[in-house]
Amino acid sequence: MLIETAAYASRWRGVAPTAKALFALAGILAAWLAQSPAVLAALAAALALAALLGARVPLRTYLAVAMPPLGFLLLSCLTMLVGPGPDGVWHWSAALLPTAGRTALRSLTILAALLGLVLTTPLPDLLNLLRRLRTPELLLDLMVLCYRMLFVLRQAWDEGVTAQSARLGYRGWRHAWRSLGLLAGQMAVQVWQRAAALQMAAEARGYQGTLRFLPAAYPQARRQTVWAALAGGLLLAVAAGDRW
Amino acid sequence: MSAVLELRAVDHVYPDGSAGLRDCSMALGRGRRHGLLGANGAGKTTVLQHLNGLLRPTAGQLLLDGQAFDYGRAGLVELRRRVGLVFQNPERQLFSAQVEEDVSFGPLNLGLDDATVRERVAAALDAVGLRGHARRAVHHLSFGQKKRVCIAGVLAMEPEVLLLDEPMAGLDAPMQAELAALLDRLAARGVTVLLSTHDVDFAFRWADDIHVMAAGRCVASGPAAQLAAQTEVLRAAGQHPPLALTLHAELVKRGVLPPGPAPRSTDLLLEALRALPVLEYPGEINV
Amino acid sequence: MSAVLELRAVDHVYPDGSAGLRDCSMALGRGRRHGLLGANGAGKTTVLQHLNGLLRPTAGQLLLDGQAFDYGRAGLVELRRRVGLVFQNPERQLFSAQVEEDVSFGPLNLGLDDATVRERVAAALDAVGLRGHARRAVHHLSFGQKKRVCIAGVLAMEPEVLLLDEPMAGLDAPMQAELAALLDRLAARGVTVLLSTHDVDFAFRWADDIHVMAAGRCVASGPAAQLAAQTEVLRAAGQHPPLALTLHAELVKRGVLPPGPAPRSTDLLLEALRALPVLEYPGEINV
Amino acid sequence: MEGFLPPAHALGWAAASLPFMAWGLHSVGQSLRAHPERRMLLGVAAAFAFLLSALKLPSVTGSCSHPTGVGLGALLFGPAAMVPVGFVVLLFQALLLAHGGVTTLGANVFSMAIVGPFVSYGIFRMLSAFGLSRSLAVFLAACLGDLATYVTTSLQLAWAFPDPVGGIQVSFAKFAGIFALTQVPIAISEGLLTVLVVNAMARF
Repeated sequence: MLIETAAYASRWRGVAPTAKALFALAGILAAWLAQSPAVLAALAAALALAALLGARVPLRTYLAVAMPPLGFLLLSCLTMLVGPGPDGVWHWSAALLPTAGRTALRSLTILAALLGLVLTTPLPDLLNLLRRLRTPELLLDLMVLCYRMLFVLRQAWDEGVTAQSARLGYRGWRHAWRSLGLLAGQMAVQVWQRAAALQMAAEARGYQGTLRFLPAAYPQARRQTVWAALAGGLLLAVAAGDRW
Repeated sequence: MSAVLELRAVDHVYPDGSAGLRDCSMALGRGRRHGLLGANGAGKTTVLQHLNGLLRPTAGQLLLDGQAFDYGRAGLVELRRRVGLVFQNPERQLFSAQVEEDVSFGPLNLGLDDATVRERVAAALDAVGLRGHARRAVHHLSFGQKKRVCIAGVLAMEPEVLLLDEPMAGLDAPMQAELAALLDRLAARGVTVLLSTHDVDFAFRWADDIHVMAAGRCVASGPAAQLAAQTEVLRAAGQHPPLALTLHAELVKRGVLPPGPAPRSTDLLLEALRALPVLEYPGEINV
Repeated sequence: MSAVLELRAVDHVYPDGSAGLRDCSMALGRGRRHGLLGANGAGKTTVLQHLNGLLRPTAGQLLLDGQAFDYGRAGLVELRRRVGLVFQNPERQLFSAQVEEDVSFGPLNLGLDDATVRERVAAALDAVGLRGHARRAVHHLSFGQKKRVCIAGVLAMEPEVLLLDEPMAGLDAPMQAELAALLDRLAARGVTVLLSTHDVDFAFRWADDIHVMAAGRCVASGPAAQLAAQTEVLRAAGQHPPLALTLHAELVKRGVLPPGPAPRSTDLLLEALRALPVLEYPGEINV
Repeated sequence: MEGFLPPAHALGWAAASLPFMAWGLHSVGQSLRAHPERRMLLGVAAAFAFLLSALKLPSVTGSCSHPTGVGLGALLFGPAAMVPVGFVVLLFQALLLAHGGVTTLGANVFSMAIVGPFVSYGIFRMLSAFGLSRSLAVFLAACLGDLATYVTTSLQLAWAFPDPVGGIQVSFAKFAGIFALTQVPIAISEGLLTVLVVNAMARF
């Protein structure tokens, strides 16, 4: 997972998640406020540059991560631009072009805001932020377990596929389906076994029914949050100026 | 020597009807290094899970400080505070993706305040040599490092007794030596350490006391040197006598080494051999 | 001696940029027992996965029967039919609920008819001594039995070369002896066997040829006795010389044992010692 | 897709999902009081669902979409549990893969964690009651649950971007038509995979 790797390696890894989230939120709100394509494009560029230059996210990573959503965006916008004409025949219609253009730019801006956050902040840091925002405990527990087990299960999955390949499990279409079904079934059974093992391990460490962890400390959080608020305010001001 | 934990005539039958333990008695002397020796399936893990209160005896009892243990909520919390258990497979006991977060899980469950928890996490990571890895993701660590995170997670609870299930499995020789040294440091600080193993040479080399298991029975317990000499008992449990002991006995019989207590490892035996004068004999002249 | 499989100057770089192999060359002589020796992380698994076509060299080449291997679809099918790979962890390579069902996975993928598959499954289960367990549920088996099911699953494809990744890990001494005997039987039938291990004593005792790896490099290859004597090479790879060899050398130096080739295991060394006359010395009179 | 919906729609769908979320959490919380160990189970199950959702199936080539795994989950744990589990999976897709999105989370939760599981579960119960074979019932449940998700998504998009001539109806036809190219094969694959998994599990 490219985002994951980039986040752990990011230069802004040590910046308080609150600050980074605040900046991303400001970016999203600004994208919703702004009207003109030029301002939206400027906002998107500012947010992307913050990640690329400020946090030094490698350009190659950035593009690789952005590519799939951009493909979806293109497809959706093209869909908006076809439609039945008065004669009932489908053809290109420019009627929705302004909407499609603005939607695409707004989408890009919000994507850039989000990428700026997730490419610099590992998920556990975001979960801590959600904890401080009083997310229901059950959801937090599910997220913590899901995140950890994701890697465990993925490794198990990859090893399973490798072991099946070694026994020619993927030599053809039918074989591949059969192998996948077997593997997924076996892994589904593992879900219960792994849950039982985790339960036991948790009890051995005095588990009281909730998964509690100590959040990391960010000594410079206050200063960083002020900076983020200022930068975010600037984005909002530009967007607001555009609207009114 | 007072026993901090004791199993007295414990039977355990699993829900599926299979017998895990049969009439098992075993006492853990305080502050000593214990080796729990047995073949795969002998019941070592079942014993460890009894000592930490994860399993309850079907018959017989668990004694803590010589008192019959009370399986109430408060009793279990205290037992798990005092007796830490490290499982064999790291992937099945680490819940949190970040090292220091996971290590903080146990101390937080003890109800300690944040500052104390932070101190303990730092100390535990120091103890296992992972101080610089506090903020790393667990899934980016090597197998040996994950294993040490598991140990840190238990150490941070500052247990009096540390139980480890097959801690050497999957580690190569240098990593094993490192882990043994860590456990020695803990024992020197007064922590009672019990580890399970199927390697009689390692048990003999490392442990003060050895407890032998076979087919769910606790066959024998005693100081390592004494127990290792009980060839019959070991054979009955499917174990060879330790190699260092056997070699030493043969060499003493043949007058190569002087009689006396056997060295605990083949390394020490080699040292003893190397201390002997080198003989010149005809065969060497030709070389 | 013709090599059935050969790596020639193979580099492998993983997608994350880490180097798995660097300029690794190694030839597997047909019908011999090969030990692939190295510490954790030395690249043993990476080599095994190259030999089975699961990984492709970034540079260099794989040779099958002395011919550069063609990574086309047909080539891969043939390679995996002829070269079977048993992974370390049984839990990761058993997918079916029932023993015989799992063993039939490979032969079915070969496109064999039902009768042949049935025969092969029976023969493979016979070979690993699990004939009576054909209809049992996999998750009711012990660790050692699961390991043997994995081997049966590969044997049922009747490979010419059998690769095993750390097959002895997690097995206790009797199970190791049993598995070694099974591998010896296979080798006697002409199967080329290569197993990876970090246990130099085991490699020296069991293998005909030893291949040493360190940090992704194939450091040395050669007949076991010859290679084990290269103390410098072994040390550079983080390995001790085999204990039997060291002990033998010390005992020869001190005139206890006659000079000559070293025994391959400490058991053989002990036999040699026991063949010596017992000396009576003053110390024993007091006993 | 992140940011694709206008703010009013994004917030509106979040508001629409909220009561279901509250109900799902409440229902799961109740069952956890009786079976505390199910907390771990749902966590691991969420990870498995995420894994399946990132899986590339052999028949689908060049598509940007994936099976959801929530149909399977709904059959195993009931639709109520799938609301929080589906939410976690969708949030992780947004944060770890940049699939879906945070601003569109409400809309996606509605289509994928509410409509999909309920349709799957309802169809499975109905077909089982009619005495259909398990495999066929599972296949149809997972497959139609997947299709229901995609129809809902198309409706959401159509409502947000009505065609200037034909209105929502035409716009829906457009979105549904285009996405059918990828979604119909995926729905069939998901149905097949779910059958294979359920059958394999039944053998353990």
